[in-house]
Amino acid sequence: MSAPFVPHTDEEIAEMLAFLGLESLDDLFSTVPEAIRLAGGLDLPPAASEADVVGRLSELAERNRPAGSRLVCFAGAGAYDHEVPAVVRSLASRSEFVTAYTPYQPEVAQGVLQAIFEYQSMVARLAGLEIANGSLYDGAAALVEAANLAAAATGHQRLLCSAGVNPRWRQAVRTFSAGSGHALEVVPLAADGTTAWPSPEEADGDVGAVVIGYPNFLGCMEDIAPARALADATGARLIVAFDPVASGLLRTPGAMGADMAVGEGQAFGTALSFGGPYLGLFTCHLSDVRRLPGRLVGETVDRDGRPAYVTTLRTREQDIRRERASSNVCTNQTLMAVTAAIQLGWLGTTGLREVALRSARATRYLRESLLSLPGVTAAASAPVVREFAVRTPLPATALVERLVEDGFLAGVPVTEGFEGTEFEETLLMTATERRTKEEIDAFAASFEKAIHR
Amino acid sequence: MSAPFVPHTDEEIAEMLAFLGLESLDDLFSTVPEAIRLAGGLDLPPAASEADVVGRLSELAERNRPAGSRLVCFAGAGAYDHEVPAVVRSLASRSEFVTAYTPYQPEVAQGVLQAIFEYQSMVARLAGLEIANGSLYDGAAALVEAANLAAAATGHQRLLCSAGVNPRWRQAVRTFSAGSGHALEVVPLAADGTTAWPSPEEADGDVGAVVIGYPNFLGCMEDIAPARALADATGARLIVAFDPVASGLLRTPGAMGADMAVGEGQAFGTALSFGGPYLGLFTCHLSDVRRLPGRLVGETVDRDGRPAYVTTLRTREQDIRRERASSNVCTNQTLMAVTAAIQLGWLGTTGLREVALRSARATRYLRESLLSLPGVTAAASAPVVREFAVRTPLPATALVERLVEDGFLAGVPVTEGFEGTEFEETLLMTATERRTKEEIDAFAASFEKAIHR
Amino acid sequence: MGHEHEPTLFDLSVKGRRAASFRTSGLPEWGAEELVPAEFLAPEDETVELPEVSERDLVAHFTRLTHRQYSVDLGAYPLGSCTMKYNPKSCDLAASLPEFANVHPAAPPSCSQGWLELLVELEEALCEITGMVAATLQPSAGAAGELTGLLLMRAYHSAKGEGTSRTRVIIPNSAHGTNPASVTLGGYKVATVGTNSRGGVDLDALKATLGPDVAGIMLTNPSTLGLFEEDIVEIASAVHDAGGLLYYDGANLNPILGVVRPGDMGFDIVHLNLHKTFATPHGGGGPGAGPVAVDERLREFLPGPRPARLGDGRFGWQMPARSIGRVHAWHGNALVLLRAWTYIRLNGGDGLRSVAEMATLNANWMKERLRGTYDIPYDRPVMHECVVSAHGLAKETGVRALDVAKRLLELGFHAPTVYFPLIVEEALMIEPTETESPQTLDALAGAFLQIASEARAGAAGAGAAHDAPSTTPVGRVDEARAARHLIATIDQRAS
Amino acid sequence: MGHEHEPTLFDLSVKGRRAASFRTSGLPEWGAEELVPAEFLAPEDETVELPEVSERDLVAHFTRLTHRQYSVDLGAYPLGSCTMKYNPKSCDLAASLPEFANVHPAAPPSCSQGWLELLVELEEALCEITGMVAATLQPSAGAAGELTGLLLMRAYHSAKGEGTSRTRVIIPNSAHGTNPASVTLGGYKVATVGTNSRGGVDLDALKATLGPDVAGIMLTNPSTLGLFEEDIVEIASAVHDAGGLLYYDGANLNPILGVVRPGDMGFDIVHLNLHKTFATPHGGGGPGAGPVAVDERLREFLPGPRPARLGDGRFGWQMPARSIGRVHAWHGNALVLLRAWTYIRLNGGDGLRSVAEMATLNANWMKERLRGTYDIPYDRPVMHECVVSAHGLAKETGVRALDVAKRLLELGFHAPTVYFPLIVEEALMIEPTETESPQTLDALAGAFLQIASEARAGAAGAGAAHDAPSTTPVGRVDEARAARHLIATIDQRAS
Ligand SMILES: Cc1ncc(COP(=O)(O)O)c(C=O)c1O
Ligand SMILES: Cc1ncc(COP(=O)(O)O)c(C=O)c1O
Repeated sequence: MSAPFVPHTDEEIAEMLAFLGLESLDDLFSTVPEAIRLAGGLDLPPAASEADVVGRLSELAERNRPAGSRLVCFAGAGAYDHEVPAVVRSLASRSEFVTAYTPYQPEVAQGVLQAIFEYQSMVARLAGLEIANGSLYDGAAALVEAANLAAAATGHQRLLCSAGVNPRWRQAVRTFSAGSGHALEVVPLAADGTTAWPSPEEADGDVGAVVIGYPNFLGCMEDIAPARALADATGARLIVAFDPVASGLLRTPGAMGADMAVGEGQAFGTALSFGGPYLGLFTCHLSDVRRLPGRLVGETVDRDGRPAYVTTLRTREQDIRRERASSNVCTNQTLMAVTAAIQLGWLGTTGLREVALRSARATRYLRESLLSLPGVTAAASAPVVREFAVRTPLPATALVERLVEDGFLAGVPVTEGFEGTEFEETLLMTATERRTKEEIDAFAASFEKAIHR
Repeated sequence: MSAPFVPHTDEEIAEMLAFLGLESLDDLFSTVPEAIRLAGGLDLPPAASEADVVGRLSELAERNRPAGSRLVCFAGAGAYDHEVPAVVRSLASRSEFVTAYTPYQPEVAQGVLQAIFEYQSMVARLAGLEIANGSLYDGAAALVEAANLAAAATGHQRLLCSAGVNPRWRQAVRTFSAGSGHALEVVPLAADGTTAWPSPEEADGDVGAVVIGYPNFLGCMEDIAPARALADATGARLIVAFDPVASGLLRTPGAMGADMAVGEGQAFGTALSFGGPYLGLFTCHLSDVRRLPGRLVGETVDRDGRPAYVTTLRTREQDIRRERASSNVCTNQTLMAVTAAIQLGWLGTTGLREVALRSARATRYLRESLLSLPGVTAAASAPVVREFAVRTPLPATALVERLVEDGFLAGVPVTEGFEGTEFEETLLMTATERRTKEEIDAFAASFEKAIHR
Repeated sequence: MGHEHEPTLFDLSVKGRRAASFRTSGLPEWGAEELVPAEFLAPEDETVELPEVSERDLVAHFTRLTHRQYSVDLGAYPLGSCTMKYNPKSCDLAASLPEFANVHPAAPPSCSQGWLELLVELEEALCEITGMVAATLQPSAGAAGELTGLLLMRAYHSAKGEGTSRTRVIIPNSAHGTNPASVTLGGYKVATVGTNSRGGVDLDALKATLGPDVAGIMLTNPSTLGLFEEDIVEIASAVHDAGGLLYYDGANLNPILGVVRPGDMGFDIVHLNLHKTFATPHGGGGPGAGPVAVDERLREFLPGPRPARLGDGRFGWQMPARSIGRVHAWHGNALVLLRAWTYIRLNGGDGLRSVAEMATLNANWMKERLRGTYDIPYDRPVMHECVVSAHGLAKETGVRALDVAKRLLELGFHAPTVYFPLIVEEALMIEPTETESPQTLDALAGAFLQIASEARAGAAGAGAAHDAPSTTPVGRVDEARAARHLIATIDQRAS
Repeated sequence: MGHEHEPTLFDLSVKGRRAASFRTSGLPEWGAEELVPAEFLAPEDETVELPEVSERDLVAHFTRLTHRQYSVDLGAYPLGSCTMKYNPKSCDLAASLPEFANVHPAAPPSCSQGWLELLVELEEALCEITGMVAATLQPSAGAAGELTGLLLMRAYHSAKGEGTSRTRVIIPNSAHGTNPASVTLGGYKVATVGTNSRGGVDLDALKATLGPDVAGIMLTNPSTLGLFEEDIVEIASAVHDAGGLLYYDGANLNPILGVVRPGDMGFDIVHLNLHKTFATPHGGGGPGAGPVAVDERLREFLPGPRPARLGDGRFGWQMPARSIGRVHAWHGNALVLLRAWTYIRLNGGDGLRSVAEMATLNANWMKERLRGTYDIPYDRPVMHECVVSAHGLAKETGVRALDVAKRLLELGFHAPTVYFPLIVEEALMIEPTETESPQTLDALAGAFLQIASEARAGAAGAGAAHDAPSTTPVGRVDEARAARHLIATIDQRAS
């Protein structure tokens, strides 16, 4: 049991060493200088059986409170409790999808390649743009890559980013700007919750990208036209950080004028997963395809003329272009992309619309229920569809803790990235198609008690 | 949503009806006499979504108490809480195994056929006999079929069955005897828990089968020699109802002289499952193969000489032999057989031995712990290995209920089939390799409290 | 992808390799000799040798085997009489819930209230669907249900003092093989009745056969020809008049769900194949479940113990007054029953009716598409399946039903059932089921037509069928050799 | 089995068909116009059209796709640099536990104590394995780890006032493509150093390159040639002397687990590919996880918030004093991290050492088996992988590395990595990993040898390689055409 996944028996090891002319396993490491070899082995717990490890995991599991009937979830903020049917889990967990590598040998990777092709096709439609890549790490990474593409394409490093863009994504852009040299300028929100864009004159000069959330982090529906105008005036690309579920109801980013649309695809078949692995959606116009980050699958034929799929425009990528590559991404989130393709296939046109519609209804009902409580007010006045923030008599962080006791995950406190703004410590909430009237009514009752306790 | 698994759209239905020259769907049923057609539809709940049905199942689930860390299982009696590793569950749930039919077309069923061939090979070894079939419904069904084979082969319908054979299986034999005309005579147990076989003279005449449990239902290790001698003297087949897990330690039924060995294979990879689907193991000598009930897979070649598998000796079976078939079995428990093959492959020679050994150790420790409690005595004095019965100050049925409150499934009360015997309301208990010292110690403490409450 | 054949797990075995590991128990490590009396302990040379492989090789082996296996999840499976419909994944989810899957069958009712309630609900739903009053869920498959039903028939007659006088059970010559086999095991003699020109039971012959020695009749309706028995009402009264009971083989229930109920046709005993009609997956040959539902007269004889409502929302076990006894070691194939419960809830009453309609629509459509190319022996509207014949084709071209089947495998479909029912020469029994779309049907029909037209086009086409299948994991398998040189275990291979 | 090709889900779509269903909510059924301001609501002609299929067709489609896909679970996958070892199923089980999988990432720490403890334990284990003091678990893959590491390097130098003066990062010419790409994204210039005749970093060239403008060096050790960098101690002190930091690309950590630690070699920053060394499955191209571990000097710059022990058994989030900020929207690829934690617990310290030993043993054995048939450009004992060359073979027979790869696919194996590292002509980079048995290795080596000997036997053999693969779902794919006529979506196909 010292190495549960190593098949070699002692005799086999002895034979193999003999074949190599070695006396011991240590001899395998003759090229490692003596001085730095690890003496005494790793200070880690000894090997444990599956049963023991699962036992330990169960102990840890008891200290988590997952979303479910005992902790009804009204939290969103980029991670949503949508329906994932058994069929999607069952197909996405097929080991051919799970245990394959990146499809470097297309002849034996048509399964993954075709699934990615289908994913790209669906995501491009969700965004209303011509091209989607084969996935990026998450929504934040997609935004970072979009900013890089915009800067490279325009030659301008200034990024004007609405404060309504997911603050964690904004922070990722900021983090990576330290290397890329982009200058990130966050454009604040007005009291109504929509971006207070500068006029083109105020913007003053060349800009690489204008970035807007659609809907924005606080759930507010923002008119994209001013951002588009600003981009046009400053020579920038317009990047729309969109909610792909909302595409079941809303006009797509592409239809609204986006040059690039990025988003988080977790809602399509991936569990909440404590934040990862998720799925970065990246879409752009065909004209930008040669700067596209990450993998792209194309349809072609095999030698006999049969339809076949293959990763294409490979010369963009790091393994070929190396230091001149526009992106360093190699491993991406293919399994989540395959999962999304399956989930989107499960949904179909009407299912997608229904998820969006049912979520919007539940959110509206939740919002009306809460706003009818004394002391609860809307944090922003702009129209909302999928998510909204409220101001309550006590800070959101404390309120969330209280409601956990009653079996509700009330929402996500607006903190990181909103420090010092009027939205700080408001509570961001959502209700997906999985929420029922009964749950919302019970929650509203608990909510009322909690704020007045 | 009125028919979730029917793909036809309304337009398609209309087209198909038109092609058939029909006006409505009702016309499809023109051959069904009007008088008996169902008016008003089925009185069943309307169609429900997966989410709703799973919701209802969750409610029901809360009213069950499964074996696990909150209900530590010491119950056996033919259904055991053995380790089922993730790898076995994952392979056995591959949809090619799950959603195939009986392998009637061997060219596209090599997966299932080969797995059954491997299963047969392993089970034959476990039994120490040459032939194993491709599975029967459960241990009880296997015993019924063995009795039928014995009667057909010997021409005698008298069955001498030890009272130590699983009483539920005995009852199944009795139930089916009403049709087959077998005369089942149950041979009682002596006070030590082993069978009080009649002498050949007492047995008086021709017998079709002698049936013994190895170990028997109360866990007692019975000497097989007297049963063998009785069979020889009466012209009977000796059927051994064996515990296949014990074959990791014990001499096999074949080695002990069995003509046929039958058993329950649930222990190999199948969950407790509230009693089914389980796995009937059926083994016999090669000389009986032409009377073998159920499917048998054989190795052969395809037209190009490549190794291939196919169901064989088909002329025994009901679809060909019809009223002269010795068994009516058609659908069996293939998926459980495939599961067992995977689990036995996971165990290997040493793993099987370890399961048997570890279970025997845990059982011994459990037994000693309980027998050291005042008021607890062994129900039988014969040696035990895997299971044992105790007599306690209160009836087993009541004791089990009390201990459930403390989080233990204490065992199985000896009731059905032991009415009026000294073993009635003793408690049959076992501890598998999954039980720890800690669990047993805690259980013994609760046990002591429960019997003296 | 590339592998010519897959070695057995034994071939992959290397002594000393292992995959298994166990929980740390903290228990005393007694040796085998301390635990097992010497006379029972296996000496070293009697050790049971199992394959010894790594977890990695175990996975690779069985995963590769799945790539050598066709299944419903891979495509159409129009195997007549088997109802190979799509098996919803929600039902897999249901069967994997630990609160159901990990309940010990002997746990006291306080630990299994959810299970008991579910089983009772299932029984009630099956009774509603069949028009019966009570059901046992114990039988593990259709054949087990048949035998159970015959024992119920016997118990009924015995209770009336006619146990010994009624010795025969009538079955039509189109019946599935399990029917006559079950009749024999039920202690009865088989009396066969023929099929009339319309594919139904020959009513005159039946009446001639009926008498005081007849215990009952077993019928499949729709029959194995896919035809609804037009004279069922007359048949029922004739049998009842003769003091016999009617047994319904429910393997073909799919196309009458919500349309007509066995009870309303006059049947007294009904078995259901949950693994057919109610979509519980077939598992490569099982597990199934074959509940038996009965009318009021037979209720008291049902196997037991039975799950029952005890009032005030509690559930428990009850033994029917004159039960024939148990027919299963425990309570039946519970996880299969759970899947069927789930399937019924997902569909609802209306959904089940749609199932019947679409199954019937698909089968009739298929029959009409094959008309003119294959023979139609009993040319009437069909229910869930159609039986066509390759008789003409074989005479013209030498391409027989078996060749058609094998060539279909090559074209990416599973074959239909062939050479059954026995009363049709060169039978091809096609059951598309309701879950196949018109597009799939069209492709399947296209394949049938292609094979025939290739064969009729000349020797090359016929040869293609004779040589088929070539794109499958193995080519046509030598079945005769398997029976002649029996190798049913690895040890027989070695010897 | 039979299907020539698989249509796309769009091709299978039929308007009006559906699979999805939802929970009954009881909520008011407001219409879209009541919920969405008119200017945002998609008009009908802008509806996003997705494929409309039944659950049955969805299942058949994706199941058939899996039969067109090779994977570790199907067999050996000796793809160099990728460490395609077996992914234990226990880890799948762990990642499927709802108490982990269903936790919202913004849930308060009171709801995620189990998660936090596990993440802290994983961080501690990774530090022990690498010889570092702290780690961030946020990066989603190796490349993300690299860039994070370079930003840490930058933060460190900036804090010392050398942020603008240190502008170059050195990488060897054998490096993986992500390294130079990451260097650029980190705002540095790439300075390439060559490889010496023994396959190591050219130490003299390195020393010549070092200077006050050098921020650090990125090294993979063992290198992409599978060779341990003999001069690592000298390299480390030279770089440190020049004020630079050493970055360890941990993609090749597998063969040094428990043998030697990057920290003890002198590295300051280490990323790990959990999807390589720690067996988290690759998912057809991800998800991965690329934690970055650092020494004391860099700890305060780590991304945050970070999971931390708060004392008395409680856990929470902490932000490092001078954090570079977050590099992931949440906390990293948590379920991947959970799998790695499980893998480490299953193996234990000793087990990980065995992993290293057997990975190394297998690679050396493979190299020796191929000796004489393929060229060995840098002929030294290797670690986890060996790079051989088809240069000689190509010259003699015209069979190139690519042909060898394609022919291997036909023989039932995945191909090795080809044409990488770039410094070896006709490179075949073979990484068997420790989970392949001697029997599998033998078969794999046999296939390599067979291909070469067929090629050398004459034109037919070479032709077989050129024409390969023929037994795969598709034959050799026209990659050039894909790039020339880009069809990356179904809509592009139509247009
Ligand atoms: C008409 C008919 N009756 C009975 C049966 C037997 O059912 P089972 O296989 O479940 O025993 C079948 C199975 O194929 C059948 O088709
Ligand atoms: C040596 C080396 N470094 C870095 C990477 C990049 O890792 P990832 O694909 O996880 O981004 C790889 C991946 O193949 C690699 O082999």
